[in-house]
Amino acid sequence: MSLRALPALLLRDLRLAVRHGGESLMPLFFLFAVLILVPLGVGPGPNLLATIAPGMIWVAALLASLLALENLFRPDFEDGTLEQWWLGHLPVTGLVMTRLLSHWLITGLPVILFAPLAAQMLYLPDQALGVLMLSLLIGTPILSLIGGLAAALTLGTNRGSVLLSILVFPLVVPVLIFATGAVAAAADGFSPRAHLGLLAALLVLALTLVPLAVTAALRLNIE
Amino acid sequence: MSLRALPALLLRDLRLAVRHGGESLMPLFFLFAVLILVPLGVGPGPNLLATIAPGMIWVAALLASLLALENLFRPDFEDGTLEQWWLGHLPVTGLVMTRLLSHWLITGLPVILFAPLAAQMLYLPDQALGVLMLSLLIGTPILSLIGGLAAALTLGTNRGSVLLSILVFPLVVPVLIFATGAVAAAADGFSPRAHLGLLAALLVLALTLVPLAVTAALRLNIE
Amino acid sequence: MIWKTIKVGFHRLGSAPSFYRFSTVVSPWLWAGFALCSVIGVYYALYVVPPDYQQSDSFRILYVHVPSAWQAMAGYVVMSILAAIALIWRIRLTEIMAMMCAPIGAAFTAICLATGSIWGRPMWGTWWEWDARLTSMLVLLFIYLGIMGLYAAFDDKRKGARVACILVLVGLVNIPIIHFSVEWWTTLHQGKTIRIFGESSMHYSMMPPLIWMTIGVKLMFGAALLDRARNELLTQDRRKGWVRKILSNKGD
Amino acid sequence: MIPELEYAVYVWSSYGIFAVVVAWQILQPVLYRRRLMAELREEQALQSGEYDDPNP
Amino acid sequence: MSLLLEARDVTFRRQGDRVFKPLDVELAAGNAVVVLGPNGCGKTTLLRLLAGILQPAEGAISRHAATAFLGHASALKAELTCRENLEFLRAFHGTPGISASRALSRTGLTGLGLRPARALSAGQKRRLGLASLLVSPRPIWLLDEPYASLDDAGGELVDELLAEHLAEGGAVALSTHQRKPKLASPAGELWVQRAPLEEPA
Amino acid sequence: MSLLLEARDVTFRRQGDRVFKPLDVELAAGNAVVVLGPNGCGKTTLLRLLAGILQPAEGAISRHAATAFLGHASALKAELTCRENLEFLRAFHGTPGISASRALSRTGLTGLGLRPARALSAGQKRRLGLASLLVSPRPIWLLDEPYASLDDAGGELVDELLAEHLAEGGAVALSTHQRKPKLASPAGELWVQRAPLEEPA
Ligand code: HEM
Ligand SMILES: Nc1ncnc2c1ncn2[C@@H]1O[C@H](COP(=O)(O)OP(=O)(O)OP(=O)(O)O)[C@@H](O)[C@H]1O
Ligand SMILES: Nc1ncnc2c1ncn2[C@@H]1O[C@H](COP(=O)(O)OP(=O)(O)OP(=O)(O)O)[C@@H](O)[C@H]1O
Ligand SMILES: [Mg+2]
Ligand SMILES: [Mg+2]
Repeated sequence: MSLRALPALLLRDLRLAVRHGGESLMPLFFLFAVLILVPLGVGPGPNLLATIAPGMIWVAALLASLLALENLFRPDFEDGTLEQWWLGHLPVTGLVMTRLLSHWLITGLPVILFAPLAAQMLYLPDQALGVLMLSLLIGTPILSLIGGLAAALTLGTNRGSVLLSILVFPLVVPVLIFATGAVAAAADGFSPRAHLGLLAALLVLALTLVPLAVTAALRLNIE
Repeated sequence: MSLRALPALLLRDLRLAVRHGGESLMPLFFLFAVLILVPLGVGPGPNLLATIAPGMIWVAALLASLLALENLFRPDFEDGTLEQWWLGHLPVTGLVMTRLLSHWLITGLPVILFAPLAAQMLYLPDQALGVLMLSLLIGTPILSLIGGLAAALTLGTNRGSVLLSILVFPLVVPVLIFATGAVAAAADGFSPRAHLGLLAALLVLALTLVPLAVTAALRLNIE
Repeated sequence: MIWKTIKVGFHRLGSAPSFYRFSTVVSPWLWAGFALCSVIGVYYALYVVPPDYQQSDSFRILYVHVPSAWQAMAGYVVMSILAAIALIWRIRLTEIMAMMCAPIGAAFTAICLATGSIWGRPMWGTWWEWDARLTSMLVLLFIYLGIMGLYAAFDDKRKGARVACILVLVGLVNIPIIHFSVEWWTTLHQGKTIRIFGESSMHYSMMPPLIWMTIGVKLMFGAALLDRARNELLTQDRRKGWVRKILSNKGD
Repeated sequence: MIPELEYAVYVWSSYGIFAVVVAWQILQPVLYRRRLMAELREEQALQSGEYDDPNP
Repeated sequence: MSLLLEARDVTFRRQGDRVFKPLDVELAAGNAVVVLGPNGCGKTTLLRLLAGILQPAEGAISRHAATAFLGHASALKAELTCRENLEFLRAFHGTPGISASRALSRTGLTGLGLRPARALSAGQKRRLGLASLLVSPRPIWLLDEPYASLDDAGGELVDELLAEHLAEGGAVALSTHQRKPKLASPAGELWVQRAPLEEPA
Repeated sequence: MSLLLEARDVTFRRQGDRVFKPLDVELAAGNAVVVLGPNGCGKTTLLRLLAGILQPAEGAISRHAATAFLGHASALKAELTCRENLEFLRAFHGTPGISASRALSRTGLTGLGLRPARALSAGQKRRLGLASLLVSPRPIWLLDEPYASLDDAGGELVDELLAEHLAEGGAVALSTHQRKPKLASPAGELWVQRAPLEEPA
C-alpha cells in the first residue's frame, strides 16, 4: 500500500480547485461579499461593525466551508473516480484525510489568511485579532471534518443538501458559539482561554473520529 | 409550438427541488443562520439589531439566490436535458422564463414569506416591515434574472462559479443598496418612493432584456 | 442595401491577412495623432487656461476626467455595435474587435473613476459615495471586467467571443443610465455643463484643451484597438500558413 | 517648468494616473506581440506542425 | 415520398476549423440513414446539427417535421423515477404518444417504473431513452449510437422500433459502430470524414 | 499458472434480494473470462464485486494481485486535460507504467494531450480509459463493456491490448454485448443469471 497516492490526490484536488476556480475563490469571495455587503446594508458605523465583525467573519468561513461540501465527494462519486479508491491497493483512510485536508486548504486557509484584512475593514479591536486568527485556525478544520462526515453520509441519497445542512448545522453551531465567544471575550479584555480550550478539545475529538467514520460511510454509499 | 411544455417544466423543476432538497431549503437555512448567528455575534440589543435587520435579511436573500445559481442550468446541460430545448418545437424563451420563475419560487419566495418573522426577531420597526416586504417582492426577481443571465453566460466555461460571482455581484449590489435604502428611509419615517421606483425600473428592464439574452447565451453555450 | 454594403465591406477587410496589413499601416499614424493632440491638450490644460473662480486649480482634472469618461462610454457603444454585427453576421473580425474594446474601455473607466475620486476629495470632501452616477460608472467597470473574464474563460475563442457579445449588448443599458443619472436622480455629481453644440455653461476659454484631449483619446482608442486586434488575430491563427509566412518574411 | 498649482497633489496624481494607464495601453500590445512572435518562432523551429506530443 | 429533413453542404466549426467535410443529408418519410465513420470523425456533431441543437457554420438545414434526438446522455433526470421521467417528457414535448406504462413494457422495463433512473443498469438506461421516443412521437428520429450497451434482445428491439417508425412515415438517421440496423429495405449509408485544415485566401 | 483472483459462490444483494445467482470465478495468469448476460442481469455488479468496490453479501473473494477496474464512467476528470488525467492516475495507483505520452499514442489519441477530457468524443473517452490501464500496470483487469462506442480499429486495439496483457501474465474479466474479444486462445465464458425472488422458509 503505497503512500504516493496521497500527494498525487492532494495535488490533483488543488489543481482542479484552481482550474475550476469556483471552489478556490469562493471563500474569499464570500469573505469580501460579507465585508462589502454588511457595511452597505448596516451602515458604516465603526462601533457597530466592530461588534458584529467576528460573527460576520465566522459566517463567511462557515458559508465557504458549507458551499464546497456538495463538491467534496459527489463529483468523484459520479464520474467513477471514487470507486477506484477501493481497489485494494490504496490507503483509503489516508485518501479521506487528504481530501479533507484539501477541503480545508481551499475553504479554511484563505479565510484565515485574509482575516487580518477583514478585521481591519470591520474595525475589530487589535487585541482581538490574534484570538480571531487562533479561533479560525482551530475552528475551520472542525468545520471541514464535520462537513466531510455529513457529505459522506448523504452521498448515496438524492436528498443530499437538505439532509446535509440538517446534519451539519447542529454540530457546527457550538463551534461558532465558542469561537465568537472567544473573540468577544478578547475584545472585552477577558481571557479567551476557556472558549479556545473547548474548541481545541472538539478538534481533537473530530480528528480522531471523523476520518474513520467518513471511510465507513463512503464504503456503504458507494454500493 | 405548444405552451404545455411550460407547466410541465415548472412542475418538474419544483419536484426536483423538493426531491433534491438542497435548493428548496437553502434560502430558509440562510435566513435562519443569519437570524441566529447575528444576534449571537452582536449581542441582543434591540436598537442595534433593528438597524442591521434589513441589510441582514437582504444578504440572506442574496446568498440564497447566488447559491442556487450553479444548479440553474448546469445539471440539465450535463445530462443532455438542455439540448432537448432546441429541437425546434419548443418555445425556448418561455422555457427560460419558466426556469427563472422556478428559481425565484425556490430562492426568493421563501425569504419573502419568512421576512415578517425575521423582522420580528430582529426588532425591525413595524412601519418598515411593509416596505421591506415590498422591496423583497420587487428586488428578489431581479436577483433571479441577473443571476440567470450570469449562469447562462458561464455555462460553457470550466470556471463556473467564480466568473459567475464576478458577473452577478456588481449588478446585484445596486439592487441591494436601493432596497436597503428604501427600508432605512421607511424606518426613519421618510418616503421610500424614490428607491422603490428605481427598483421597479430595474425590474422592468431586467424582465424585458434578460430572457432573450439568456436564450441566446444558452444557445451558444450548448455548442 | 446599406446593411449588405457593411457586411461585404467587413468581409473584404475581414480576411485576416488584409486586416493585418491594414492595421500595421494605420495604427502608427493614429498613435502619432494621439501624441500630438495630447501634448497640445495637456499644455493648454496646465499652463494656458486660467484657474476657475470657484474650484481654483482643481478643475484642471476635468481635462483627463471628462475625456476618459466620454471615451469609456463611447468605447462601450463602439463595442456594442461591433458585437451586434458579430452576432448577426458571425464575422470573425468584428468578434475580435469587440472583445479587444473591453480592456481599453476598462482602462478609461478606471481613469475616470480614479480621477473622479481624486477630484471628489477636495470638492465633496469624500473619495466615494454610493450615488447613481458613481455607482453606475463602477458597474461599467465591472461589466468591462466581466466581458474580459468571460472571453478568457472559453477554450474556443470564437464561441467565447459570441457569448461575451451577448453580455456586451445587455450591458449597453447601463450607458444611458450613466449619462442621465444626474438628471434622473439627485446626485452629488455635477449636472450637464458642457455642450459642444449650442449654449455651454462652461466658459469658452476652458474649451480648447478639452477638445484636444477628447480627440486625442479617441485616436488612442482606435490605435490600441487595432494593435490588440492584430495580436489576437495572430494568436488565433497561429497554426495557419499566413502567420507562418509573416514570421519567415519579417525579422520583427 | 512644472506649474505650482493649488491642489497640486490632486491634479498631478490625476494626470499621472492618466499617463500610466495610457502608457500601459501602448506597451501591452507591443510586449504581447513580442512574446507571441518569440513563441511562434520557437514553435516553428521545433518544426512540429501539430502542437503536442513531443515523444510518441 | 415527402422530404422531412434536408441539409445542404453543412458542416460545423470548432475554434474556427471545420469538424468534418461538408455533407448533404436527405431524410424522406420511411427512410433510414446510417451515419458511419471512425471515432472522433464528427458523427455526433452531425446528428446534433441535424437536430437543430448546433447551428451550422456553413450550409443550410431545413426540417419539415418535429424532431427527436437521443444522445449518449439520454436526457433523463437521475433523481426522478423512470415513470416520472417519461411522464414529464410526454407532457414536455407536446405530442403525447403511448402512455408511460406502455412505453416501459414495450422497451422491456416492466416493473422498473418506480425505480429512480440513477439505479438502472447501463442497458436499462438506454432502453429508457428509447421509451422516451415512444411517449412523444415525432417524425424525425436522430439517434446517436442507439445500439451501444444493449444486449441482443435490445438490438432487436431497436430494429423493431425503427421498422415501426419507418412504416408510420417517420425517418431515421442513426450513428453506430458495431451493429447495423436490420431493416426490410436496407438503410442508406453516410460516411463522415474529418476536414483538413483550411487556409485563408 | 498461478491464480490471481478467486471467487466462490459470490452474489450481491440489493434491498435484501440477490441480484444474480451465486457464481464461481477464477482468473489465472494469462486467462481471460468474458462475462455475458442480458441487460440488467448483474454483469457490472459482478465486476464491481470482483474489483472489491462492492462487498459480497454471500461467498468469498480473494485477490492475489493489484486490480484495475474500468467502468462505464471511465474515472476521468472532465476539467483536466488527457495528459493530466493520465499523469495523475500514473502517480495515484503507485505502479507507474509507460508514460502518458506513449499511452496516448498507443490508444490513438496522439495530438489530444492538451484537450480537456470533457471535449472528447464518446469513443475518444473510452480510449482514454484504456490508456489509463497502461500508465499503471496491474495484473488483474476488470473491464465493463470495453468495446462500447469504439470503432472497428478501436475494437482491434482492445484485442491487442488484451493479448499483450495476457502475454505478460495478466488476467482479464470483461463484460460485453455485441463484440467478443478475438484472442489467440479463446476466452472462457461466464453467464450471469438473475436470481429468482427468494421466499422465506
Ligand atoms: C468617482 C467619482 C466620479 C465619477 C465616477 C465620475 C464620472 C463621470 C462621468 C461618467 C462623466 C461623463 C458623463 C456624461 O457625459 O454622460 C463625468 C463628467 C463630468 N464630471 Fe465626473 N465623475 C466623478 C467625480 C467628479 C467630480 C468630483 C467632479 C467635480 C467636482 C466631476 C465633474 C465632472 C464634470 C464637470 C463632468 C462633465 C459634465 C458634462 O457632461 O457636462 N466628476 N463624470
Ligand atoms: N466540446 C468539444 N470541444 C472541442 N472539441 C470537441 C468537443 N466535442 C467533440 N470534439 C471533437 O470534435 C470531433 C468530433 O466529435 P464527435 O463527438 O462528433 O465524434 P464522433 O464521430 O461522434 O465520435 P465517436 O464515434 O467517438 O462518438 C472529435 O475529434 C472531438 O475530439
Ligand atoms: N444503484 C442501484 N440501485 C438499485 N438497483 C440497481 C442499482 N444499480 C443497478 N441496479 C439493478 O441491479 C441489476 C444489475 O445491474 P447491473 O448494472 O449489474 O446490470 P448489467 O448486467 O451490467 O446490465 P447492462 O448490460 O445493462 O450493463 C439491474 O437490474 C439494475 O436495475
Ligand atoms: Mg459520438
Ligand atoms: Mg453494465
